Amino acid sequence: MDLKQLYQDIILEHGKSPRNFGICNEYTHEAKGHNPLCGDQVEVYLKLNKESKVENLTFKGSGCAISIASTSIMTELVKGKSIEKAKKLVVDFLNMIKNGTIIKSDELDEDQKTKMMSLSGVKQYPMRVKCATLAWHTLTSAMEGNKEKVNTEVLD
Amino acid sequence: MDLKQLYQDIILEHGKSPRNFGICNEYTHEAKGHNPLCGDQVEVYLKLNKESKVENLTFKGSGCAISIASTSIMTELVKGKSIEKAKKLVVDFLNMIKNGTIIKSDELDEDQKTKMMSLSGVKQYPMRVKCATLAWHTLTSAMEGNKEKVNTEVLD
Amino acid sequence: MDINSIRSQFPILSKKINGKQLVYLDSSNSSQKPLNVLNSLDYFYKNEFSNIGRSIHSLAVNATNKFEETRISVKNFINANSKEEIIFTKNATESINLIATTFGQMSIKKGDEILITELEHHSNYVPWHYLRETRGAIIKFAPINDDGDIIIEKFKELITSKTKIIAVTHLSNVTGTIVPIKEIVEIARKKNIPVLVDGCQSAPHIKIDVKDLDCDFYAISCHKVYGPTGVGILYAKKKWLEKLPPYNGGGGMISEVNKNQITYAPLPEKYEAGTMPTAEVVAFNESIKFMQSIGIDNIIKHENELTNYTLEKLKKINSVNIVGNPRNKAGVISFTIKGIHPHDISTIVDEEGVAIRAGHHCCQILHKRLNLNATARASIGVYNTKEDIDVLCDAIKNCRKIFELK
Amino acid sequence: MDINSIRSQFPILSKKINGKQLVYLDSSNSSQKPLNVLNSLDYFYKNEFSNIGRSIHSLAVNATNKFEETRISVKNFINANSKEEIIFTKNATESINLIATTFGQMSIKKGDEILITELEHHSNYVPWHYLRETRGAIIKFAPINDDGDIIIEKFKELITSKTKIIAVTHLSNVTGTIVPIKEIVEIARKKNIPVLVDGCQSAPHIKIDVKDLDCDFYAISCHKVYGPTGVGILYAKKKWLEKLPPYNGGGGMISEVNKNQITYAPLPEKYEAGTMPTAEVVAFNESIKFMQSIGIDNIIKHENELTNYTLEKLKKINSVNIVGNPRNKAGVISFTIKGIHPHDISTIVDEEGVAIRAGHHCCQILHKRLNLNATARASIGVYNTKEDIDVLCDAIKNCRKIFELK
Ligand SMILES: Cc1ncc(COP(=O)(O)O)c(C=O)c1O
Ligand SMILES: Cc1ncc(COP(=O)(O)O)c(C=O)c1O
Repeated sequence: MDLKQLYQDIILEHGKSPRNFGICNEYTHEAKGHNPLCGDQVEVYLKLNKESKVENLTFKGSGCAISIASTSIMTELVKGKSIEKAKKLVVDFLNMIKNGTIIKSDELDEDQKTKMMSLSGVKQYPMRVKCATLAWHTLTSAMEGNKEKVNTEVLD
Repeated sequence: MDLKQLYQDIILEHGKSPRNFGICNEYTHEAKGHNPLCGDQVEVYLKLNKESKVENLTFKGSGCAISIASTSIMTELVKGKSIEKAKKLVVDFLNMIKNGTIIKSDELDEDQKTKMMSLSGVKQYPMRVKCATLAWHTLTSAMEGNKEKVNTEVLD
Repeated sequence: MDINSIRSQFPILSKKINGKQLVYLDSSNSSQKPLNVLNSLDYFYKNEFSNIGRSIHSLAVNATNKFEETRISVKNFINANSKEEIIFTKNATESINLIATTFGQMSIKKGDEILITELEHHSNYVPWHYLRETRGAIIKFAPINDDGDIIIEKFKELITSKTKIIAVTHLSNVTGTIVPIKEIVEIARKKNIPVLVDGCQSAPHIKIDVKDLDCDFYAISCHKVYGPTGVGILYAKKKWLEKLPPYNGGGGMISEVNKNQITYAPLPEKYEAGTMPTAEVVAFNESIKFMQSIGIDNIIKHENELTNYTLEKLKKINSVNIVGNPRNKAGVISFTIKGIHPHDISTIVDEEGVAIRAGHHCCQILHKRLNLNATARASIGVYNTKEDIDVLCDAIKNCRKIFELK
Repeated sequence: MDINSIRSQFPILSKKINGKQLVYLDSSNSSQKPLNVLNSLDYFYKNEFSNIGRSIHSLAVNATNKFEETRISVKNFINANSKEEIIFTKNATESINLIATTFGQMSIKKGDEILITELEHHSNYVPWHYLRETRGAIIKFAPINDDGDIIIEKFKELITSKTKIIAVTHLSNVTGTIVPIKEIVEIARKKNIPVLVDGCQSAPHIKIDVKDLDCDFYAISCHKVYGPTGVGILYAKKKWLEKLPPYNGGGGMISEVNKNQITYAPLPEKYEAGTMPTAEVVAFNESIKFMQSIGIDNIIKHENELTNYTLEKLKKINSVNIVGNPRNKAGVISFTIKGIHPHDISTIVDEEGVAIRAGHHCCQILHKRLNLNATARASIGVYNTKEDIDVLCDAIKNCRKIFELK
């Protein structure tokens, strides 16, 4: 494996300057996630509008480059999508990380697909998969209105 | 090792027909012993007279041939001795079993020495040493007026 | 089943004891270990060792995966629902203590009853005794008959509205009784009482299906199942593991730790505090493979044949008395010889290279029930043969000769 | 000290990881095992295996003797008074739980105080936390300064008439701080408070003399002391072991068992319930011999040199920050790099074959105290060399390159 595959420029860039960082105004949903192995924490704030569209999506938290970049990219890709499409994106993302499935979503333009695919290198690093998926699981938890903190140890 | 060395006729005979079995009248001292490994139990009853002489010595209990024979032989050898000499016999016996020391006691005639020496084969069978020594330790405990049950696991 | 090929996997079986070929008939105490298990231990330490679950370097990732593979094998071996239901402990004794302690903390109050049986090993009595001492619980002993079978009618009668848990062995380590666990669980289910099964002796010798048994807890010692020492297994239904408080506290079983509060890791980690017997767990996967390569049905068939052969031969020897005569019996054969103490038997047969156990086998209650101080016990493993039994019987005849029994 | 000959005793050190020579710098997590230990395991299983203490056949007698020989070696290794003071457990975590539980049962009432420090591993906090939950104890944390040293004056102030026990690490697994245990025990002695020492990290790296330290309890994990997984040690003064209630209940730890009453075995068996990690204990004797063959003074000298070398080299790398600067420091070197998360560091150096740990190292309290989420940690064993450190430093430089740090 080439480390440059894992640490692509886009990931390093998002890791250093995450987008949508902070707590957005008037969020309607929130959830917390935790990776006990490293102590990483993420909080996701989601504002759904009347039409069940993701009007805003922000996050707070600390973590490694992979985890921050994955969260940052997630907020960019999901913002503006309907809740159904957001859920589909989560599934696509997890499939890519776990099974190496290529992203073919109609919802994303080429640029966005490239962004999402930039995280596909994580598949080769089993211990880092949880870093990449924590935010996405936490988003699911927020959308489903779950109260319990997401814990990467119970996810596969 | 020859098993016949361990199971000499004299031992088998005492094992089958132990002497001084039962609770003697007007005993002045008693003590209990226990070998947790096998569940063997022995109770020793000692009658000391005014001159501190062992007037009577009997026992009750269950156990293997080695343990019953050793107890039976002990009662025979110790009976009639002064308490000092009884204590010396215990030391001699334990020395023989643990260090292979030959019995040279002036207190014993040749016949008695042979009896005691009949147990010397036990030295070759480490797991059986406790079977042979339990009664003797229990006698010590009785002479010293100890209340706690003798437990072979704390003896070496 | 190719017994020679099986035996060749156990190097120790070709050793000499007191100048005689070793005849190992003490497998209920602990089984010997086949080469694939020993090779796994050695290979793991020499090539792959690392602590698991904590570091994220390649060695650690690989070791963690190997460790978790065993968990899945165990899950399949006993047909559990999920791998979260498999907890690695140090031995079955700890498995039972874990449940007695945590269940006791959660559910046992003064006057509550715990139902066990007269067959139980100390490891399935002492932990419950603690609840008597610390919480005022009452322990009831379901009686057995002279054959060594639990008297089911009496068992039922002992269940009251205060019975909080039932703990019973699957297979007696003295009489070889195979206990009808399904029947017992069905009785317990009607009253909503959880059942803990001590599976120490059953795991290597009969088919275990916890889903079919429907028991709540199942305890296993890997060293009796052709595995290394230092590992045990606790199976527990997920609903219990989620509800019960944690047991040992320490690294690996926590989630968030603050100065005033602690939250615990999800299953199964919640119950695995501190560094696990990593290499031993990894190697135990090979023990399961060893058994599966022979096939549990073949093992049962072989051991049954051998048990019957042993019983027949022993019964033919004068003054030998077999302890118990249960309806279903596995290869655990305890006996006494009138006029010879079991310790003397053990010493004398040892001189012929035969390893059997003598004593109360950690079952003092059972021995008292049967009016015995001690018994001699020959116990069978998959590697034993009729020749082994022949040597045992000849050695027993020698006991009788030495003791001049007629 | 012949480092090449030492390294040649660890087959795993010649393995390749990601195509690169393994550089193992995770010994604080678990050490690698030398050949004599692995050979002992293998030999024991292949030639001598039997359960111990229970059967009286030749195999069992020999195995029991071997097992007890290790107990005597451990006694000498830590300079205990007698072998009854050495209890074998599954790991240091269990050793500490054993004391917390039994001492808690005997002596902790609502409002009683337990004094620990901000340096403690979760294994030396969670067991005491249980006493807070179940018995209403109060836990106080002795503070450290930014260097990672316990502030002795503050420590003294935290002792009150309600302090029932003090539990403190001998060597921090994050900062490498060597804690002045003698000083702490002297303070505690004046107030008659027992002291438990978590010796997990100290045992492989500094000289342990429990008589000189005069502590009441000392916990060790053998897998960190060049020994197999699955074994730990609890040292406790005899007077405590005699007084405290038993812990796990089961086979081997009882004396007489009746339906209404149980008496317990004498020491050390009272605390060794169920089948022990027999082979692992036997093999641990070889770990002690391994250390003694090098000489603990030589080990200390070598590891000190290497620690200083590491610190100097790391400090020269831009944006590397060493965590803690204690007065006495052993070869546990935690660090952070501004701009790179420890997990990313670990992944990147792993690509060069370097095994270090990243995370909170089971010390969340300490990380919070130091305002850190996670750290990277390189920890040294007797087999490490300056070349290992050079590879680490080059790999760290590679982290900086990948992350384009200036
Ligand atoms: C300081 C310290 N205490 C306790 C422990 C726990 O040791 P174990 O996991 O072997 O029980 C460790 C190791 O993880 C440690 O470093
Ligand atoms: C029926 C039964 N239960 C429990 C145990 C205890 O197993 P361990 O000593 O491995 O914890 C044994 C074995 O000694 C046993 O035979």
